[in-house]
Amino acid sequence: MDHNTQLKNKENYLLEMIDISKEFPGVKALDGVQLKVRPGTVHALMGENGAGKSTLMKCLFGIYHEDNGEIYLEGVKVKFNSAKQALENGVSMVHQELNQVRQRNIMDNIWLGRYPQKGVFIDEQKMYDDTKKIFEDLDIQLDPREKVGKLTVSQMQMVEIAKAVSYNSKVIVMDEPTSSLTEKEVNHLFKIINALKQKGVGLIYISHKMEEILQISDDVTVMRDGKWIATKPAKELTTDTIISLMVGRDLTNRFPPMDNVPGETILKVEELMATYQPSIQNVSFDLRKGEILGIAGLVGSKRTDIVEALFGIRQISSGKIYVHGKEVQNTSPQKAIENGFALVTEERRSTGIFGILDINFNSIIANLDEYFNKFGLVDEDKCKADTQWVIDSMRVKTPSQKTSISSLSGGNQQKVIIGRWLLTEPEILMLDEPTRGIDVGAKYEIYQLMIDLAKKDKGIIMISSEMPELLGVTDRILVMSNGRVAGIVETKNTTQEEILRLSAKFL
Amino acid sequence: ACGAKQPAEPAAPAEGPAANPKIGVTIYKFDDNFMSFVRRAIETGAKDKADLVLNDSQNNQATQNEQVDMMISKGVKSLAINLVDPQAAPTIIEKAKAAGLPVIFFNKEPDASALASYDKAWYVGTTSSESGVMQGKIVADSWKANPAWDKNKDGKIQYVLLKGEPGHPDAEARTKFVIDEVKNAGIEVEELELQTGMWDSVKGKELVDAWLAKHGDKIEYVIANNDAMALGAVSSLQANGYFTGDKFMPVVGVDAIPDALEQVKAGTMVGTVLNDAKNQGGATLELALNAANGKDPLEGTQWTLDDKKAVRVPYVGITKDNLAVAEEAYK
Amino acid sequence: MSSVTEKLRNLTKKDVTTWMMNNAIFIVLVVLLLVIISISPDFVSINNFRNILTQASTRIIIALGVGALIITQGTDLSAGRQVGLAAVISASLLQAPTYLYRMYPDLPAMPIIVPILFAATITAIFGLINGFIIAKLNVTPFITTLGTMIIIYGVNSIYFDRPPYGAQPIGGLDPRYMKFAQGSFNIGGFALPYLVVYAAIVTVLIWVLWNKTRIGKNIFAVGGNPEAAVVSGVSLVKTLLFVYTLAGFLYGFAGSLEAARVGSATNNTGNMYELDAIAACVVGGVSFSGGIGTVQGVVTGVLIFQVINYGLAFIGVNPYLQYIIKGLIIITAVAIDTRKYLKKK
Amino acid sequence: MSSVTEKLRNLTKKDVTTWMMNNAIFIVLVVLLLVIISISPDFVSINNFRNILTQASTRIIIALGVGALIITQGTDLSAGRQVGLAAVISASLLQAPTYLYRMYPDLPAMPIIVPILFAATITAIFGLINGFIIAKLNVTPFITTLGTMIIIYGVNSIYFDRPPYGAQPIGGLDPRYMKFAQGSFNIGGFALPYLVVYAAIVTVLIWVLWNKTRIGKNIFAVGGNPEAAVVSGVSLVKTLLFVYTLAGFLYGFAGSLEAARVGSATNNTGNMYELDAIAACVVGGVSFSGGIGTVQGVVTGVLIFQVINYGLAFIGVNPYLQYIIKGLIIITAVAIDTRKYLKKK
Ligand SMILES: Nc1ncnc2c1ncn2[C@@H]1O[C@H](COP(=O)(O)OP(=O)(O)OP(=O)(O)O)[C@@H](O)[C@H]1O
Ligand SMILES: Nc1ncnc2c1ncn2[C@@H]1O[C@H](COP(=O)(O)OP(=O)(O)OP(=O)(O)O)[C@@H](O)[C@H]1O
Ligand SMILES: OC[C@H]1O[C@@H](O)[C@H](O)[C@@H](O)[C@H]1O
Ligand SMILES: [Mg+2]
Ligand SMILES: [Mg+2]
Repeated sequence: MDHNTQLKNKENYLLEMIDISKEFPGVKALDGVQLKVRPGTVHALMGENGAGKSTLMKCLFGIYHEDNGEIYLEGVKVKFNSAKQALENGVSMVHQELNQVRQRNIMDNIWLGRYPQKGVFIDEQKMYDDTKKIFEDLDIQLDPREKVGKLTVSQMQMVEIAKAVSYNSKVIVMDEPTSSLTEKEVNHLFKIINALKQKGVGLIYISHKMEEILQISDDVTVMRDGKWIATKPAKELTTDTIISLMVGRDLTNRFPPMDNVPGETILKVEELMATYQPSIQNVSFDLRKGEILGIAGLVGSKRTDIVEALFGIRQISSGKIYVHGKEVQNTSPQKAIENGFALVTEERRSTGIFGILDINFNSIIANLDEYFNKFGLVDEDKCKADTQWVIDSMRVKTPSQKTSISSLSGGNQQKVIIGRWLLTEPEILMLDEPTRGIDVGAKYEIYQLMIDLAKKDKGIIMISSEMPELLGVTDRILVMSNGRVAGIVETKNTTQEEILRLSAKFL
Repeated sequence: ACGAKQPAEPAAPAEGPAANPKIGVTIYKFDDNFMSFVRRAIETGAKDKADLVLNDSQNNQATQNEQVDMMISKGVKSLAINLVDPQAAPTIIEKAKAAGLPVIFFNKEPDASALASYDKAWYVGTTSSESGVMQGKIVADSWKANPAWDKNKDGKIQYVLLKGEPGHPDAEARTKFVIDEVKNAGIEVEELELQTGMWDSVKGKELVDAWLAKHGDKIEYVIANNDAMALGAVSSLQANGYFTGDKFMPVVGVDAIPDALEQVKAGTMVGTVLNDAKNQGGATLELALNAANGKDPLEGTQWTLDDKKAVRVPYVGITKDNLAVAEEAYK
Repeated sequence: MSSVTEKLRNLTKKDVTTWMMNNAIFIVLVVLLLVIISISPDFVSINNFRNILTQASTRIIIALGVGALIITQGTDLSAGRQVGLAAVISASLLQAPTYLYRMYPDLPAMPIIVPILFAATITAIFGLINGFIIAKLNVTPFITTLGTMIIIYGVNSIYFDRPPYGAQPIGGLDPRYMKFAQGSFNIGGFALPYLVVYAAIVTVLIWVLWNKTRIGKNIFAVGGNPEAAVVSGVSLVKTLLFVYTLAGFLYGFAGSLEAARVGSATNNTGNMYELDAIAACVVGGVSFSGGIGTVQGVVTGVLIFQVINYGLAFIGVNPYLQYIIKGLIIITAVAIDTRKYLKKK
Repeated sequence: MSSVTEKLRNLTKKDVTTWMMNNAIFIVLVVLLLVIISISPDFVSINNFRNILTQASTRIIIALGVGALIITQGTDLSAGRQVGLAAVISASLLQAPTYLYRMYPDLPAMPIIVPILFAATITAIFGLINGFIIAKLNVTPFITTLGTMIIIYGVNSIYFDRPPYGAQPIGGLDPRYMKFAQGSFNIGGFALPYLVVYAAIVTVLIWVLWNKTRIGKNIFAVGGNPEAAVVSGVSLVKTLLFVYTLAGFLYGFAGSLEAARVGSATNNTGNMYELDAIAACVVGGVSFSGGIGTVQGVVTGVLIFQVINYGLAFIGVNPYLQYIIKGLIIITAVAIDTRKYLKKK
């Protein structure tokens, strides 16, 4: 390093992003943001949904070109024009949205863009061996020849992490790497991160899981509305101070008060059995008016299959569903909706959003019955009003109703989807990992909406992998283990340990 | 009902290129082998005498109708129309009539009643069935002259026939009349196969591949609705060892395109039928030009009209004996 | 007034660019017209204008059928053959009683709407079959309609090519039927062709369908994300069945018009019309990836093609050269139009 | 031995079903053959077998070109016209010196590989242009290749249709050239056509390319998830340019073979071949949504089409009926094949 860069780089930052600005049509996504990462540290990047975290990282990685600002890597000014350049210069990234070629196998994905060759041919053996070795180092038990499409979401995410690590980069960006990981895998990831720190790697870590941030980060940068707010050592911060920096106000409680009162039974499920196994077996439970029922379990315990079966997406071979004591046949989502059900699915991209369509369309689509006059023609005003309700009540950050949903930040997309189902005023609202990728402020709002709905005598089912959330906003928790109900516990009287114990009951 | 001058104007003084009348021409399909020669003959005839507005109807009658509308709008003085679909003549005549324009149909013959319905409509062409008849004559004559071709000695011709596009007037007429003519000559026939090769060499070749595999030397004659398919057949036969030693198969086509003439010369085709492009094109232009200039269509030409207001240019059957006649057509 | 000028003054260059980007395809159409006019000033005539609109009419009807199913991520190679089938059916049932070579010599004259509706019903049934194979048997639209394309051609040919007259173009159409397609309203000396009126009516109806009705929303939902649509309670099967059936009906109507417009029909009528229709849709901004498309776009797409065809022939470009120019224009038009979707980096 | 029988005994019904599902398309082919043979037992002959393989040869080469670009979510409507262009170029440069109606009367005889390579280079350049428009100007493959399809046809027609002989099939080919396509190796009395050998070589090379090389893997990645490919440092542009250029080259080679195989070429040679090629790919399991496809599948797809065409003609089915049967078989084959992708929920 020459004298000049020495001077500029007094504190020996590994990466400096200075005064970065970026505008999209109608949105100033980044406005003079800065980020400075020291080698051998984890730098948490925090902010509400739509604050600009992913955009900032995409500017670093050459996917977007910033309108303004400078980037220094080890004191040298850089400007990557493509991901390829970023990767070649020691920056790798775990993307927020899974970016994998699902039709291909694991090792094809890991070495994509840098296949080892022997002459003109691909050196498959080397690919295999190297993948094996990386997996061993990282303690991942997967066959490199397995097709990626066959993996569970969490396994895919681990593969993505392994891939990012395998570049031996100086800077590794992780944009919500744990959104689909189990506790065990998260701990595993932290071990990997610590090892990387020892090697002097700088990690940029984006997550909405507060507990993680304080556990592993050294520095924290907070952004709000595309602006840099603060950068502080993690030691000096508490969850609450981070939240108030992010939200711009104090948010003392993570969960709103549970003032809903469960009443009589609204939904009764008896011995539900899925046609295509492995899946759910003999699932029985009931749900009361005004009740929030959590579903807990390990990944792969078939929690999702329960709501899919109830919603007519998954075929059932036997079992009965009663709503208000009357048996219903939910053979298709349409029937389920008619019978008062709603489902916020787990995979936003594939089964949630209509990417190219606008917020207005995305808001009203499940509630079409409401928008047609006696001539069968659409009532645009009502559509607009309801969409506005979604935007306002969910605090969706968007320039207008006509914005296509795919240009919203991930968290804001999720809010629109939840809003969509709230519009249908369901009797029974089912949410599958509804707060995945959602910031603390918005989580609070979603919890509040759930409770409000419960107070209107609706029944709510929430699948979640986040223990605090399950314990914080449910009345009872159904624990799944290997496709079967391991038990149903009263939230007030249970503990994390009991739930974990039940989760393992049928393994 | 449009911008064109209603009454046919008195003959324009035919001096200087500026005074050349515009003549609208449509060709049913520009890249049709045969029609490309007709087109050339028209273009040659028009030199210094007329401004041609040439159109490719792309084998679509709707497209052709649209082109006629366009040409009328553009102010042509007469129309020369190579119909895609002969039944569509009344519609074209309606359009011409409304604009007061004379129309010469050529190569594809409209109904006599359609021609009769408009005093300024004429036809230049052949008699569609004639090509089939002439092809039949070649088949019958050659069969009689070569008793050895009756391989199974049953006195019948076991033939396979490559048909053009189904529904195409030429294909239908040729398929029917070639066989009728052979029968008229007192020869018994047996159809081994009849399939459509869509005027296409590749399809012709592949059909004959299959037929040879199926029937082998049971086939005694290959009849094709046009030369392109006949050439495909020859190619297949060659690949199957024909035309070497004493392995032989008679093949006939229609059109007398140069490549076919070469085959006739080489003995790999028995014959073909010349569609006289030069004269069809020449006559079409002469009539259209006269009509455009408000003269009698036949004025100063060698042609005569038959009772259907048609000028008939004869087909000529071509075998080794009269190859020169066909070769002349390409000079 | 002053506010308008003020607004104009406030227009930044960026606004203008954005406006131009969003309306690229209309601009292309205008530029195309200007170029043609500058080469051949007598192109500017009521007559040419009417010709182009009339010629575009049946094509617009077909393209609007195809458009909706492209929006659902579909395609329809059988469109042209369906047009042909309907043309042959209608023509065969509507030959003038005085005509000598009738397919059904003893068929009494019917109200012309009867055979036309009959033909459209037949093609609607073929459309329904397409929809069924796609929605229920999960065969891709490309293969399904490739299959039905050749099947329908076979069926049509068998119907068409039979005794007594064999494969003969079906002509001698009933004058009422001819008038139905070739006639025009006389409005103060201006002749407004019926065909243009039919196309206008169909355009308005389809616009309402796409934009103002429930099925319209469903079509866009299914095209935008089929899985999400199902989860949102939209029936994929019903939507697809509807879209393909309606398309079949429109092809059928267009086919009946086509026969009467041309004055005859053969089993080859309509051949390759699907390619024109699909291309017009795509040029008009309908996206193969589904969920995107407007009626205005489709109509503009058809008009662009028609202006190219008519205009190039009008200025008297050599037909082969016309192909080259036409290809270049199509690519250029779409390349310009595509700018608006390009993600800013 | 006993272990085999044991294994067989252990095969559950499910295993068999799974195996059948995964190999549905080969099973369709076999069933098809069995049906044809049961109708016409003399179908079983070396001759028929050779004919089918020979006829499939050029089509396989074309389909392998198209296949790769469908894997990248592309399509190529210009394929057939490129075949035609190469056929005309090669034929025009390889007419026998003794032939009367030569396009270039004074052209000396060349080593036949020169014009063939020249023709393939020209089509490779057109392929490159396709790739450039798609990758750089972001025009959809459908519109791009629709445009170049008509452009290439126009270019070819202008080249083809000119004095002195006009739009004449280019015949009288050099015997060496004819032999190049029509000849065969004699292996112990069995004639193995050169064409089959060429197709086999191309198949092997393409197999290696798709499965064993970097560019091959990139093709699948770009098709499977373009965004993932880009963020992993794969160049979309380079991959697409390569795929379309290679396709052009293959079409060119096939076109030169086609002219010599048939013995002549016109500007209409190759017309609509793209439809056959695309259909064969899709029947063979290549997916329009990208990222999926195998060389075996493509070859099987072509063979299925060829067996249908040849077989139906061989049994002597009425041509119109052939269309119907062919359409039904295509849809059925794909409907069966699609079962394996259906998610069971
Ligand atoms: N391609 C794009 N086009 C238009 N707007 C965009 C685009 N990408 C991002 N934005 C906008 O930029 C802003 C920042 O988005 P970004 O994805 O960076 O947020 P984030 O902080 O990562 O949020 P989350 O926590 O929800 O992932 C948002 O308002 C978003 O709508
Ligand atoms: N054994 C497996 N093989 C393949 N995919 C699996 C397997 N187990 C789970 N998955 C996939 O992982 C995802 C979640 O699994 P599943 O639905 O079985 O469990 P879950 O407990 O409901 O998960 P979640 O907590 O994420 O809702 C689904 O997409 C499922 O298809
Ligand atoms: O329509 C096309 C056909 O037209 C015929 O008149 C000609 O003889 C055939 O060779 C073929 O060109
Ligand atoms: Mg983000
Ligand atoms: Mg005999």
